Amino acid sequence: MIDKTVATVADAVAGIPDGATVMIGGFGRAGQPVELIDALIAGGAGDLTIVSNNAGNGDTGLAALLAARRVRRIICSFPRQHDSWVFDGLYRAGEIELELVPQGNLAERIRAAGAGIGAFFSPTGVGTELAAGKEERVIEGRRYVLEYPIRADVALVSALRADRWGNLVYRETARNFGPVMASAATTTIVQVDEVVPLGALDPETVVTPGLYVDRVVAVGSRPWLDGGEFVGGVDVEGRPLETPEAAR
Amino acid sequence: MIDKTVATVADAVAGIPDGATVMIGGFGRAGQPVELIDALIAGGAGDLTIVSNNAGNGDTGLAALLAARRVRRIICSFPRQHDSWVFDGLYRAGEIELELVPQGNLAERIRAAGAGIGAFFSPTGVGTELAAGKEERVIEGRRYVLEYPIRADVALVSALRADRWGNLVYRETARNFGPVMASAATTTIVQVDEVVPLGALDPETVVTPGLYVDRVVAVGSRPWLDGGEFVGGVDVEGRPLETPEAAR
Amino acid sequence: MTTRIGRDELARRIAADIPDGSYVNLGIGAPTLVAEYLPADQEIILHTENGLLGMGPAPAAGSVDPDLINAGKQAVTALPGAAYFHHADSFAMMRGGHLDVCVLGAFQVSETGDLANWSTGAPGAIPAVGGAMDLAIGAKAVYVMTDLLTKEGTSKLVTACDYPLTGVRCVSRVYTDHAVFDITDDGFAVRETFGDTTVDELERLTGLHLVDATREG
Amino acid sequence: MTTRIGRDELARRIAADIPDGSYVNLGIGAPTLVAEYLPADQEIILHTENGLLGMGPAPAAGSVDPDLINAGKQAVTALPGAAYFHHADSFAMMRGGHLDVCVLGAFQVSETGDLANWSTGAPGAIPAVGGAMDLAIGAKAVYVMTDLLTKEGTSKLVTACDYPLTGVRCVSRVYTDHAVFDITDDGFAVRETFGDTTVDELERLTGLHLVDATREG
Repeated sequence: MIDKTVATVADAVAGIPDGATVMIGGFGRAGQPVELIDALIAGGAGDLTIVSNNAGNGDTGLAALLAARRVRRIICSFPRQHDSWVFDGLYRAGEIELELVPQGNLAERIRAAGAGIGAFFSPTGVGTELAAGKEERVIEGRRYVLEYPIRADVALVSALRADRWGNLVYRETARNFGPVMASAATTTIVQVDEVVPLGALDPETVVTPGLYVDRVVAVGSRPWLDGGEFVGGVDVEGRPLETPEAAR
Repeated sequence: MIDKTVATVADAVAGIPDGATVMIGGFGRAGQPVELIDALIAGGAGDLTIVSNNAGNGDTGLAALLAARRVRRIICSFPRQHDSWVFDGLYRAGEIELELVPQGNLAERIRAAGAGIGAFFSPTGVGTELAAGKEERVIEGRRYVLEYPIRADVALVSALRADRWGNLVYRETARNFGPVMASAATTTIVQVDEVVPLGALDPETVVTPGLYVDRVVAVGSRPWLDGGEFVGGVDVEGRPLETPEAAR
Repeated sequence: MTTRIGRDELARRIAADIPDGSYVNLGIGAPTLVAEYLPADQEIILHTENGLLGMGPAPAAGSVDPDLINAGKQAVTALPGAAYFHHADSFAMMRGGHLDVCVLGAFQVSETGDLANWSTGAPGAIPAVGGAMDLAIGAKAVYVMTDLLTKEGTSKLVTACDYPLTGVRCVSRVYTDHAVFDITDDGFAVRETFGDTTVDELERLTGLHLVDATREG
Repeated sequence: MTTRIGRDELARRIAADIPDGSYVNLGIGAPTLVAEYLPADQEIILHTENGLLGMGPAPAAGSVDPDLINAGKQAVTALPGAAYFHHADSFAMMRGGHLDVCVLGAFQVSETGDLANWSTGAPGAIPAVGGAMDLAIGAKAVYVMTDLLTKEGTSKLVTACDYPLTGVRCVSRVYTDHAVFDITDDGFAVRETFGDTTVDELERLTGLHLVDATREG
């Protein structure tokens, strides 16, 4: 019998060592596995290399991990945002290394790792400083640069629902990097709003098949959902809207 | 207003010229766009290059296209089957060219065409005669061969349902090559059992987004389905089971 | 110099050039405005690279859904006919040339169609590229929406870009507040001028030799 | 020589070596038999490369679904917990090393783990490779299920394959009707013999130097 569910987020992230390469899903806050990141912070692992599209927002989630000085290096496409002050400060102080990767090459390099592709020729970034030093080749008259897979020891992913085999479905644009990261890590750890019985997920609609998933932990509904149904009442960062009463 | 639906299979395949490269979806009979192939035969185009996993079964569908001497060359992984007598005869007579490609490289090369990848290093086929003459490279201690995209003028795909934007959902293992072929052809032509209203397909479960699709034609339910529900009563080739009455 | 047309008018002008049924990605910032001027009687399908085709307008307050955002991380909606997909599939869609039009901002555009829009190259600046390089090479037509001149009055249309490149030979057309320019084998061709702007004046402002294509097509 | 154990017994022997919770692909032909001997109290998830994880047994007559087939194009079922995916995703799963075990047939296996199972190389034969080369390199452990000897009595275990290769250095273990062999740096190691077969006899039958590992583990 296969049961990939674990009871707590602490169990979910147990054993992540210092120096690990950790992929963290999400595009900004959407799909960011905040509860798993909090558990990773509590777990104490440091000297991490993080692979994630952004470098943290505000003071929570990935930003909190950076603020706790657990990250030596980050591979991402878009660190600088209006609310990336934690990363900005560390970067300016020379206390974090950055490898900047165009977003599509980031996604495709992660996919390549999961798909057993040794390297691929991408047209993205050709002739730019982000392709400096990379092998270039003209194929059928178009310029390409050779890009290598990005793999990780651990992937932390947020999805909507899972079953005990680890099959996953996501919600809207929170899907983003989850499926490719789940395929590219030695150990894939997933937080979901809800674990459903085996057979409850339609096999036509499973996005990440369970073979990519090692551990699943249920963390409860996002504040804007109730039983998977959208109820709103939050801003784009997921904070409750002020009610007229509260605003007074 | 976007309406990719056309009234007849003849409209759907209109304009496919002699000499075209045509991808044909399906794995054996599952997902093979038989009605579109029949229309292609009726349309008269010849000297075709076909890209398909197999080289036809029995005397219908792709086998009928071959029997009609419309195919100059076929790129596939598994031509020889128990019921591939049409291909077998043409091949033995030297009347059809064959490019044999390992199945996973076939799928990935088609994906690469759709995904704008110039070429990729695959570990499949390394050291075999199917990699003869191909560029080889060792990456992190593993041997790979360089594989190039396979693109087509036309893809013929069978799916379960579409909307007028061309969004597609498939059924079970009939999905197979449909999604990648839809992405790799200049013109993608899809037969579906049923066209449903825009908005009737759950955006979480669309497998092929409409931007990959040019024309959609409804051809009615497969014999083993009724309104999309499985009713059975056929053999694996889709032929009605003999009833006790009929068998007498 | 006065600006010839405002940003909204420019967005409307670009919207008018996008054919019904097109698949379009609008870059972060000013290009997002184009969405507001797409004709209501047409279906132009918007792609956002974080995994959605069929993006709709911003939701009403109270209906903001943090799981449903655009590439600028703003709340959006999904139209009937929408589809979600993961990031590798989304960028495959762009890189594979399946989008008809992409509209991007720019720091500079060169007369060979090079685009610089992701980094000023200023020392100490924190670099961030996002999807810019993928967008630059990932549509059949890449339109740039920009002021012709910087705040300091220098031309954003240049012989060769000084700023770090986003993409090489990727821009099809530049929509500015003064005029519309096509990138041709002979460099910038003025396709249309706004107000009483003349090609001579544009040559003076940009310091470039410009092809006069205003009488064509 | 009499065959030491029958095909069903061999399938049962292989099934016993597959740990609970494994993801497994069973090749076309004899390896398919292994499914029938997987313990009912375990969950071993079967992959079929035409786009299904969680494949179940054949359906009852009358319930055959032509859309739901295995790689051998036989009707199958899908278990609760199954997932469908397209061919590129399915082969990414294999090529990426996510399957624990793959069981394949063979014409020949070399002492360095090369596999030949797709073509006899006979002139005039119609070649067909299917997923064989992807399967050969696409699992953490590649098990071969085969008779030790051909019908003509020659060994299928060889120093170097004469037949066209399917994959290089890819086989982990060979299950034959006489014995189980591991591929090691020192060549074939006899891990287990069936009946009264001895390593000496296996050396005579194969003409190979064999490591005796029957006392290990």
